[in-house]
Amino acid sequence: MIDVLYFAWVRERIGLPRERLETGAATVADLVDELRAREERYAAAFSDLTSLRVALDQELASFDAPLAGVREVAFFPPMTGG
Amino acid sequence: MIDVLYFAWVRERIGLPRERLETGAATVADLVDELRAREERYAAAFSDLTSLRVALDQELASFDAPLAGVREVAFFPPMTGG
Amino acid sequence: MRVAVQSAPFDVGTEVSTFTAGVRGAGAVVSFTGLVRDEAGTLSGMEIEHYPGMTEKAIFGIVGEAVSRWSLVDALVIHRYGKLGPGEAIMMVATAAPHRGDAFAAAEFLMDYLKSRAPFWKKELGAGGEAWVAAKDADEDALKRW
Amino acid sequence: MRVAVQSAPFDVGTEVSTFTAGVRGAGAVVSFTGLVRDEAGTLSGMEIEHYPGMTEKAIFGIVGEAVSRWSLVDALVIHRYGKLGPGEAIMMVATAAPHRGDAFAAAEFLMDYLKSRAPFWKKELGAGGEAWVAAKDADEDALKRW
Repeated sequence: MIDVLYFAWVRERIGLPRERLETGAATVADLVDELRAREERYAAAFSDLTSLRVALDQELASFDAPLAGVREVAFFPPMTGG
Repeated sequence: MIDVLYFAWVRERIGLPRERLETGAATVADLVDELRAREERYAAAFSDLTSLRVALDQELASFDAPLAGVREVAFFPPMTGG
Repeated sequence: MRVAVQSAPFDVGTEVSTFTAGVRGAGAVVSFTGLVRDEAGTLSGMEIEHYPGMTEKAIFGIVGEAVSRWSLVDALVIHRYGKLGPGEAIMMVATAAPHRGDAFAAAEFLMDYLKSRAPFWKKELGAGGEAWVAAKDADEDALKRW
Repeated sequence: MRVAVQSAPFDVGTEVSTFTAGVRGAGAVVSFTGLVRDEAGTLSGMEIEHYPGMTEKAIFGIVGEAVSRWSLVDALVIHRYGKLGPGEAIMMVATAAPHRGDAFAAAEFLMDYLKSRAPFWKKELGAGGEAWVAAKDADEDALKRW
């Protein structure tokens, strides 16, 4: 089981801030493929990965990073703090 | 007649903050030569011009600047504000 | 070093005052404050979303990096989330160092990293609706100088 | 724009607060404060001499130059003269701009010029006597980047 979090317009497009999933995905990219296949709103949110960022257990990561041992995955647009 | 002002260690070395002088000096350098010739304390204060700055009527100037029309000359070390 | 991620407003003057009073041995204090711009009255406010937990972690990481790169006596980061009105302070950083070069560089470094590496997302609320602020290429490019 | 050359102490927090509250349209406020360093207790204070008349003129010139170079909403310079104790604020600058780059650059520019082009001279007062602070080559070199 893995916690998946969504922020900003990713959250709005998918329609929920977080969910708990059972997944066999080996990498972030595999997880994205699984999510895209679920429903149109996921396919829409993940249509362009260059406009998305991912964090694994609250550390920025790349989409080819492995998911082994990861408890929390978060997807969000580029950050706009400051 | 011209007002000559001294600041910081130039003032301390010469022993006064300002004086009013009659001078026929054409440039700042000429005025410096006149002052050096007056007394040892002036010679000491003006021994190394690279460690001095000059302002004419409250604007930074160079030692070869002409004195025509100038009412106030100030000599001081490099500034240390901020 | 202090990091605060909060929804409550803060008073810039009080924070700068307290920070400055506490920095023994510093000759230079730099502060930066980010404000909700009042775009000629078109903006009714801003809403800031963040990633609780990761936000604090990311900011502590950025501050730690600044401390290791420059000779800092102290550093402060305050960043708000939630709803803010025009003119309100969104965030601030303050740095204190023996000399001004370090204080300025560290403050600019903190700002550049907070802009693009701390998990905050701004949404502008206006008369014509609301819109997520897009990240600027210039902000990502700004990181390359460090 | 405000320039104050004064012997009276000022409160950094109050000044930053008032300045920030007054800047309509700014998204970024940067402040710099220069403090009398407390050199491990060896310094009993500082005495600052200045050139009345020229000081104000020079600072207004520097601020005018900053305003012409960067997109500034407002700028503030306060500089003290006379006797100051350890930890006391010697001077401050504040800049406000729509974006952070301009606010930072203008504040650093103002500081670099105030250091070497405004007629102030610092004397350190210590247990072992007093000594005029020597100008640093690095401060003169800092002007070359602008």
